[in-house]
Formats: sequence, C-alpha cells, structure tokens
Amino acid sequence: MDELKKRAKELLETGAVKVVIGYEQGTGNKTRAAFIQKPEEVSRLIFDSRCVLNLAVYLNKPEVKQIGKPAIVAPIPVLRAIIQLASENQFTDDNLLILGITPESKFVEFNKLADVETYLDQHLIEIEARDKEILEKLDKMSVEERWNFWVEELSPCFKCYACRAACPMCYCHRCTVEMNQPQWISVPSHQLGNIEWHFMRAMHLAGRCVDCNACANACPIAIPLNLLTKKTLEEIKVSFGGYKPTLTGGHIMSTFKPNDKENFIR
Amino acid sequence: MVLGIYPGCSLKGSSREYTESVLAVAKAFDIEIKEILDWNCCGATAAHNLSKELALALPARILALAENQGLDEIVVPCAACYSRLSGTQHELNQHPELKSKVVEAIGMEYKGTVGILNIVQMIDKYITPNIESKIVKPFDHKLACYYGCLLVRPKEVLKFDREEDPQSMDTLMSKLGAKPIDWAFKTECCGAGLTMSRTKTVARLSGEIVKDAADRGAEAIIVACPMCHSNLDMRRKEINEYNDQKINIPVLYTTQAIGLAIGLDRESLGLQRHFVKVEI
Amino acid sequence: MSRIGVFVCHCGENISATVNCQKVAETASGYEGVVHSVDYKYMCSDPGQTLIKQAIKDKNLTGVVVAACSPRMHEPTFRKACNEGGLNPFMCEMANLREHCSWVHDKGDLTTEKAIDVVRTQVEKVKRNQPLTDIKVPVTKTALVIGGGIAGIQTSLDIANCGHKVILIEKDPSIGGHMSQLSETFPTLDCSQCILTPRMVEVAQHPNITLYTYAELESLDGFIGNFTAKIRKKAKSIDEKLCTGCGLCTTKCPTKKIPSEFNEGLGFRPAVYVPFPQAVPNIPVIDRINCTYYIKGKCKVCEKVCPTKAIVFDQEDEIIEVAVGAIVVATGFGIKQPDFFPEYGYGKYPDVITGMQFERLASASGPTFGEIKRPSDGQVPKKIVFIACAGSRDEAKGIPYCSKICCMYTAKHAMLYQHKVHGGESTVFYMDIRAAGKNYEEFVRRAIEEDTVKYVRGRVSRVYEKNGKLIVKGVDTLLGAMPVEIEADMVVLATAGVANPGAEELAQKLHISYDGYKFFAESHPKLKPIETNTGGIMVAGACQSIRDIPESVSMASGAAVKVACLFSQNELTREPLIAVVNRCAAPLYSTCVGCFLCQSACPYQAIEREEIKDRSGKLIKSIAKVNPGLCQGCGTCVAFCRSRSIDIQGYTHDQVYNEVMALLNEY
Amino acid sequence: MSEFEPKVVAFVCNWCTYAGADLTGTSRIKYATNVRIVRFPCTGRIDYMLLMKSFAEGVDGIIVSGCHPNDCHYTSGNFQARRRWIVFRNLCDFMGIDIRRIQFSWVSAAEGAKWADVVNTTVTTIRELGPYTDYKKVANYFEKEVSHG
Repeated sequence: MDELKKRAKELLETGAVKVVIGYEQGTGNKTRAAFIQKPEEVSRLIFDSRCVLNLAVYLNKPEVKQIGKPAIVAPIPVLRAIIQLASENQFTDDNLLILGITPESKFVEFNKLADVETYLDQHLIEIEARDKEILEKLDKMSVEERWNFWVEELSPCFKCYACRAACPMCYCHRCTVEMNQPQWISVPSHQLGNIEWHFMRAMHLAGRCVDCNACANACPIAIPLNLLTKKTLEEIKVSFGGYKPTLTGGHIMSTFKPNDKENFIR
Repeated sequence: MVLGIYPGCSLKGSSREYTESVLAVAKAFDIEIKEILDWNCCGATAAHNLSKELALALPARILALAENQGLDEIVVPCAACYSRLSGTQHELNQHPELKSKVVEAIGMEYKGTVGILNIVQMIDKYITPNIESKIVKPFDHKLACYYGCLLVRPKEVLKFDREEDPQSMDTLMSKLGAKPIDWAFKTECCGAGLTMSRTKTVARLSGEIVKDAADRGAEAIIVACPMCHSNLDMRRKEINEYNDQKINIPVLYTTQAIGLAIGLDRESLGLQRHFVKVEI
Repeated sequence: MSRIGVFVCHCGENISATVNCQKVAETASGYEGVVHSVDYKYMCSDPGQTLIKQAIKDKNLTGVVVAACSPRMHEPTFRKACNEGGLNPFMCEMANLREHCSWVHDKGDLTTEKAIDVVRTQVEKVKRNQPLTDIKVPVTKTALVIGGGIAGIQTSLDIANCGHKVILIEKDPSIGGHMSQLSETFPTLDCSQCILTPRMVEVAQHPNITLYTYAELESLDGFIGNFTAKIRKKAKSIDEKLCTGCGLCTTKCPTKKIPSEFNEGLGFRPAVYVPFPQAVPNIPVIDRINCTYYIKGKCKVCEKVCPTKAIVFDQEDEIIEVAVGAIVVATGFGIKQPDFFPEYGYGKYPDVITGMQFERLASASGPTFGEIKRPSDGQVPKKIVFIACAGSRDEAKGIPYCSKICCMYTAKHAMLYQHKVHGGESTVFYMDIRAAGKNYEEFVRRAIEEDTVKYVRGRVSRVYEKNGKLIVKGVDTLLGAMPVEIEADMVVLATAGVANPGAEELAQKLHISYDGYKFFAESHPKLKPIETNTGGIMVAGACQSIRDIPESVSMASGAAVKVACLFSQNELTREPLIAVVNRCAAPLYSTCVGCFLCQSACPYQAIEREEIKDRSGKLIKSIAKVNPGLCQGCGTCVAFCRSRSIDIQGYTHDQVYNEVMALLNEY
Repeated sequence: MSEFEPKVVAFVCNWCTYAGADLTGTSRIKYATNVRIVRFPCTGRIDYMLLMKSFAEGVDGIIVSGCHPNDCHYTSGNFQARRRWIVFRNLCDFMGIDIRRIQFSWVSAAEGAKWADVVNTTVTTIRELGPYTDYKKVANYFEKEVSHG
C-alpha cells in the first residue's frame, strides 16, 4: 500500500497524471471512490477487502475525463474492466495509467494495456464456488419454481438503476430502458418491467461482464442480480469455451463458429 | 530428482534386463526411481476389448496411486503401458463425465496431472542434457532404431515425434556416437502379442524387420519396448528359420546402449539375459 | 397524420375462396389512419393497379397496404404502381393473404380473422415507413486482376475485350502460372504452352491491359465501384524501358546453379533470369538473395555485358496507387511440399518426386527436354509408380478434401510415361478414380486399356530404398486387402493441392473471407460461386478451391461478366434497405458509443469508423458509420447494438415493434 | 367455453423460412391458423426483446426460424443469431421463462412441408401447455391493480 501511495504521490507531483482514482474510507464501515488531485492527499488512499466498487466505471464519465489523464487503482476486476473497455474502443494506452493490485494485495504498475492483458491470462474469470452452488440450486428447481423465485426477487426492484450506474460496462449515453419509441421496457417498476429490465441488462452484458459483482453490491435492496450475468458467463463457457477480455477484439457474442453446438433448433 | 516408475508386467518378468538397465542408467545420472506401490495391470490389449470403462479404470488407478504417493512425474518404460496410461489421461481430461465415472469406479481421488514419460522422453529430458561428459566409450556402431507401433502413437495424444518416420531414438543414438541407419522398418509391426499364440506370424513379421536391419549393415537393433524386444530377440530362432539365414545381430534397449556408452558394467545392464548374444 | 389505403385482392378465387375479403376490407377501413379500403378481384391486373394509383391521387394517400399474394411475388409490381401513382415506392407494404393464409387454411372465421390480423400489422408498419430513395454509387471502370495464371489471363482478356481497362498484377517475373509449367493437358493431350503462350502475348499487347509483373497488392481501401489499391512493384533491378530482352545477362551471369522454380528444382537458373523462354514480359529480374553482387558487393558482370545499360542495381520497390471499381482474385493454388510424407521418402530419395516435377520431366521445354529420366542418375525408369491422394482425403494429414485434379493428371502422367518409355511399366495406386468431366472417364479408361497402365486400388503405406530400388509397399483392396510390394525406379506423388502460401494475408488485405484451408470463400456455395462477400470482389480459378483448367477458365469468364455488368452502368443503384447509425444534436452527436462490436458482427465489413471533431479538429467521439456501398441490409448489427443506435431501413425498430404489437392487440 | 386457441407468432427470415412458408402455400399444404408471421431480412436481425414483448402482449408460443447453417443469404447472420439464441434461451430458462414455448427451427425455401410441420407441432405443444398464464399474470398487472383506480 505504501508503495502505491508513494507512486501515486510521485505521479501527481510530476504531473504525469492529473488525478488518481482510488479507494478511501467512506461513512460507516464502507469504502468509496476517491479522486485525489493533490499529492498531499494520497494518504487518504486505502485498499482492503471492503473495496468492492469497480472504479473503472468512472473512467468513462465526462466529469472525470475533464480533469485530465487519470491513474487508477486497479484490483483484478478493475483490470478486467479496463481491458474490456479498451477492446470496446473506450480508451487507449495514452490516456490511462494503471496502478494494479494483485490478489495478494501487492502493487504492480502497468505501463501498457497489453501488459495488463498478459497479466490477466493468469487470472481468468472463474465463478466462485459459493455462487456456483446457488446457480446449481436454481438449476435444479422446476421452471415454475424458478419463475416464482425471480418474480419474488425482482418485484421489490424500484428501478433506481444503481446496478447500471455501478457497472463499468453500462456506459451507453442512451440506455434502451429510456427509449419510449418503441417502449422496450415497461415503465412502472412493477414485475413485468423489472423482469424485462434485468433480462435485457443480463443479455447486454453477456460476453462482456467481468464478474466484478459491482451491480449486486450496489443494489440497495440486495437483489442477487449478478446471478443473471453469472449464468450467461457459465453458459458461454459451456457452449463457446468461455471468454476473457481481450484487446484484439473478437467479442464472443458478435463472432461465431460455424460448428457452434446447440440441441434445440429443429 | 525423484521420478516414479510404472514397471508393468513385462519389466518384472520376461524383460527384467530392461528394468535393470533403466535403474542402472538412472542411478548413473542421479535420478532416484521410486516404484509406484500397489500398482496393477495397465489393461494391455485385453481390457479395451472387454469394456471401455475397465480399460480406463485400470490405468486411472495407477495414475491415481502415483498422485496419492506424491509423484509428479513417472516414467513408463513399456511402450504398451505408456500408450495405455497416456491415452487414459488424455481421454479423461477431455471428458469430465467419463472422469467422474472412473473416479467412482476406482474409489480414489484422481486429478489427471501426473506427467507421464516414455523411456525416450525420459532420456531426452533428464539424461541427454548431461550425457556428453559421461560418455567413456562412444557407441560407435551402425544401429537400426526400431520404434514399433505404440511408442509414438496416437499423435493427438502423445504429441511426440513424427508418427510415420520417427527420429527421436536416432537422434539419441547419434549423441552416443552411433550411426543410425536409414531403413524401412522403423514402425512396422513386430507381431506384438501374438508371440505365444501365433509364433509363425511373429517369425514372419519380425523376420522382415531383422533381415532389413541386417541387410543394411546394422550391428544392433535398438528398441524401447519389451514386446518388441521379446519378438526380435527371443524369437530369433524362428526368425532365422523363416529367413533361412543365420542373423545374429543383437537387440538392445536404449538404456542398455546408453549404459555401454557410459561404461556401466554389462551385468548391471542385464545383457547376459538376452537370447542373442550381445557382443558389441 | 397517416392516410393509408388498403387494397384487398381476391386473386380470382385463390384468396376469396377461403377468406372473406369483403370483411377484411371493411374491418380495415375502421383502423385509425386508414382512409380508403377496398377489395377487388385482381389487384395485380392493370385495372387493379389503376385502382391503387387513382386512390393515391384522389385520397392523397401517404401509405398503401396491398393484401394479396406474397411480397416475394408482387412487391416490385405494387411498389412500381405506387411510384407511378405519385407515392414513394417504399411507402407500400404487402399483407400476404395467399401463400400464408388462404392456401394453407380452410375456409372459415379463423382464416378470415388471420387475414384481418395480417392486414392490421402491415397498416401499423406502413404508418411508420419512411420514403426512401435508391442509393447511387459511382463506378470506376477499371478492374484489378490479381494473379496472372490462366484464370487471371482469361478474366483480364475478357474484361479488356468488353472495352474496360484492366490492371493485371503477378507476383512472379512472368505471367503464365502453373499452366505454363505443364507438359500436356488432359483430356486431349495438347501441349500446354502451345495453347497458353498466345494468350500471354495477347495480354501483353492488349491496349486495355496494364501488366505489372513481379508486383503484389500492398493494401486495399474503399468499396464496390470505388477501390483504391496500392501495388508494390518489387525491384527487378532492371530498367524495363531500356531492356530489350536480348538475354545476354542471363547467359553471362556467373551464378548459374540456383534451383529453378519453374522447373520445380529439377533444373538450374542463373541469378539474373527469366523464368522460362516464353516468359511474358521477356524481361529478366535479378534475384537479390542469390546474386553475388548483392551478397558480396562485387561482380556486376551483367552490367558490363548489357548492351542497353538496363541494369539498375539500386532500384527500389515502387508503390503505385490505382483506382479500380472491381477486383478479380485469381491467385491460384499451392502444392503441399516435403516433410509432409516422411513415409513416402519425399525429400529423402531423389527419385520420389511430385506430380508437378513429373510435368517438368515430361515437358519438351523441361530440364530433360521431355525425356523421362530419373533425377538421381539420369536413367530412364523402367518401372514407375504413381501414388494418388498423397495427402488428399487424409484426415491424418489435415487435408480431408479431394484435390480433384490428381486422378486426371495421374492418368495423364501414366499415359505420357507409357508413350515415352516403350516397354516401361507403370502402376497407379488410387483410392477411387474421380473422373467426372467431359471426356474424362474415357481418358482414364484409355490409360488403363490402351496404354496398359496398371491400376491398383489401395493405399501405399511406405516407400523405401533397397539395393538401389524404391520399394513401394501398399495394399490391393480389390484382392482382399492383399499386401503388395513393387520395386520401382521412380515414384510420383500426386501431392495435395493446397491454398497458395500468403492466401490468408491477401484475404485480410482484401477483407474477403476464407475457409479453414485458407481457400477464398465464395458468397454463396451454389448461387454465387464467383462473388465474395465483399461487394465488387470476385474470385476465379483455384484460389477458391482446386480447379482444373477448363473450370478455371469458365470461372474466369464468369468473373469477367460480373465485372462487365458492374461496369455497364455509370452508377450503381442499390435498394436503400440498409443500416444507418443515428445522428442527433450536440453534445451527443449520436447515441452510438463507439464500442464497435457491430464491426465484428457485420458479415460485409460495412461498418466503418467516423470521427466527430470540433471546429479546431479535436476529436469529440468516434462512432460507427455504415458504408452504403457495402451494407447488404441483413440487420445483424441492429439486433446487436445495445443502445439501439443503429437501425435498418425498411425493418426499423419502430416498424417491427409496432407490427408485432398490432398482431397481438386487436382494436 | 370454446377450446383454447393458442396465439403463436413466428419471427422468420425473408430468404429461407418466409420463402419456405410461401412454398407451403403454393403446395397447398394445410396447417393451423394460429400462427402469425413477421418477416425480417435475416435471423440476425431478430431482436430478442421482441420475443419478450410478445410474451408480455399475450402470445402463448413463439417460432423463430431462418436459413439452415451455411445457407444464410447473408452468409453468417444465422450463425450470429444461433449464438445469441443459445445464450438467450439459457437465460430465459434460468429466469423461469417457459422455453418449451419457443420453437427454434431452420426451414429452407424448399421445405414447405417442414414449415407446416413446425407450425402444427408447435401449436399442438402450446395447446397442451395451455395459455401462458404465468407470464400473463405478471404482464396484466395494469388491469388488475390500476384500471379500477
């Protein structure tokens, strides 16, 4: 951590970056994003297991872009998000500095996105055992039971869109949910619109989700909505051999193999 | 450096000299060889004719034993055993559902991570790099390297050497100072398991092999499989009858050739056990 | 406010027999926005069409729904009628009441109900149609042909003879390709060079053809009708304008022992060389890798002897840029090379050769002047074995496909051998004889019956040398899989044909697709075998899959017609049913966020990058842009776009959404 | 009360299945009247949200059909679609949406009889499953809860 702070300070002092995006102590036992612009403020930076926010979400915000070149504190999920966003043409090597944090909480600086990509080869997306268990449990239910499960889980959703705001991959300027011609998603925060919204969100993230859980962490009423994206992750692994964020593009859902296997098309 | 070994039936019986030479050479290169305890039959050619699961379960048990006994890498000197073991590992890694079935059948934990080496791979990896300084008597002979059928097949599994025209033993023998000959029977069938039941067939098939080697001036045939050895060596009487010609070029295991080149005692290499006298 | 006219057709009794057409028309008249609704016996007839045109004028219609047969049948008819009536043709939609309703259901209320539903959907759709105009794209009437083999030659001549300009590029120093290497051709046994060289000369002299040999495509930009190609003219080290082709340099060059590519390594050439005597153009090139001057810095014998001072040692590669409207790719095939058949001893035994090497041995212009002599000692082989399918149809070798030409050329080789070596014995090992083609089977029979070539059906497992003979060990499957061993003096392998080395790289430059074997992919395996998926780029000959000469030539002429069609108009007219990326006011400019995932989804590389910049030229954002010349209107990008920033005209989100809603909500 | 008549909507591509359904007509092969066809240029264009909206608007069953693999008019639209369907269908199932009600098929322009068969078997299946009340219950909240207010 000290190493990271030292480097952050250095970067701000030399003007190599204009802002360091990291984590700081929030209210209560929570952590929040910190936008450090002055070298003397780097002491605010912290990193521990409570830092679950995916900071990559800020990289695309015009307010942050305005400040100037950022350095970002990046544990694995943030690194993944950065590569995915780069593969989606959202930024390049020139406008970003990455202060990586390994799973062992070691500091490692990346100068090039390509290095991050190589590094991530050792940290492929893997659904945690605990989540796998829940998925399996749901799989074992009957269709009706699953339907009831989700209707119940999703009905309290009041469409605050915190999930969307927390997700680094949800960076569209105009979300489909806000379209009204046609009205793709039923407006009232009632079961139908909720199902449509969360279904569409999961589909939009299929093959792009970096499994950071930021959406579920952000949900004020603790809907396990990351199960939906995890399910797509699992399915893509089973059907297409899985994916990893990659700079060379070739998005898993916008490409195909002529011999993709299915068993349901007549 | 510790290496596990799966001897299999031949190396404990008709091919004791193979075991002896492997151990002698390993010792000379400071490799500790640990036999897998409680090992069983690899299934050979019989098991897969009876049941696929049995044919997978037998080698899987051996591999599981190796894992559980803390062996990361094993050498399997018999080409047939090697083929069964590496084939099984490959198949189970490809098919998780088969794997869980087999794991249930053997009642043991099995990860499928043990490194499996055949004798040539083992030599390549651990002996060749240090061999030059150890050679005391270059093995300056014309040799016919005979690979047989299983050592380099199937390609998809082994990913080792060229299946139709293998080179690995030839390269190795050149390093000992030998001159491997270019000949046509490197991978022809020796008759394999028919040695007892259809001796005549073996005499014909092995006869062609021995004859071609002799015609091309080979002073010895080098093998890496106990079955090949048995057919070419133990059946020499029948072979000579078939060829109507007395050919007495000896058949040596790769390890025996190495042993001779680095000056090991002939007896420790088991050379006296051969039917065809080894006089080189 | 929409003013829609609905026209329900009886189609004689084809529709009205099961659908109550009057009721359909009546119901439709009650829909919001429908101001005119009638039924009529034959809408497609003249009076029927007049009915529509008249109503457009009288009722000032803004949209028309014709409820009749399938749009695949009469959509063009009614769109044309609307246009004549003064309505934009794309404001007309058809409800399929015949193929999808009256013909497939019995008479009854349910059938009429369905007809009513279908009409309602189209009313809702047409309300949201936009007037569209055809897209016009200008055409540069010059074709680029890549590859100067027989396919490239043929296509160039055909296009040029239609009166269009052609730029033909060839990577080797001469055009002619593989065909120029052949001895004789099946199934007529006429001399390959005799029929080819006149065409080569014609190419060189044609006023409409510009020929660049020793040249390769560097890069390609643009789209159908409007490509810009950069061509790398590799340095020949010879001033082409000064060189008279006297050949003095080639005879005086001291480096003479370079294996000749043209003779497949069976003969030699000097470092400054023309590949073969009839080369077009007859201008040598200096092979810099083998030239003593380039290696050691001295020699320059050629420069001394050249009477016209044409040698230019410091010549550099030249990149030229040309504008072309269409491209024909005719880069041909390659032949699987050594190390591939260790079991056949290729590369190990000099007398095991490939079919192409045999062609050179049999060719009158070849290294042996047409005498079949074996490479090892120059002896005439008394016994020769041909192995068909050396690699082809062999999964283990990674080539499961049939190379198609080998059965025929192997029969030809055996025949030529029998003609040239009297008393010689030839044996062909084969899997199946595939001789489908005009006079092909007869040709093979002739080899077997008249020329007494021995055909053995079976594979060869190994070829090895023993006592100076090649032993071919195989099996005769027609004799109960009996092992066969033949002592031969020479073995000829009918090696698999493969894609040209570099095919993949070229495909990427051209943005055309290729299959798993790196052969270029046609647009449709049956109906568009010549077009690629990229508009304006055709393929001809063996670069698409292995082809023989007649097929290559036909394909080349086909490609020429495709090019000529394209060049027959000054502008390309395309249906406007293509994708568009939305644009809106600043600061958004477009809802597109520029993730470009649509790019990889597009089968036509039609999605480009558009940079939106402010007045000072600073980049504000990059967004997707559809190239109307390339987009074919499949809409795959549309369903893929998360922000729905891309939409497809004729099937917009608004149109299809409301079509579906109308289907389900009766009112 | 009359027998339950399932509402089935078919999303088809223009070049294969739509043409195949035309052939069903020209061949005068009869099939159930319950299906309504919506034409798209290509299966690649078919938006999964349209399927969701169809359920919301009260269909009981859906057919999605296009060109066989390798037959796509646009070469790869159906391959793209297939990948999307695999994930879509899996997610539907995971959310408890009854995937027995969505029939995917490849029907070529030459398979008029197959089209009739696809429609008939789908309609039969849906008839057996009954109306999609689960989804309708969720979708019709307006009527139940708001309209009387």
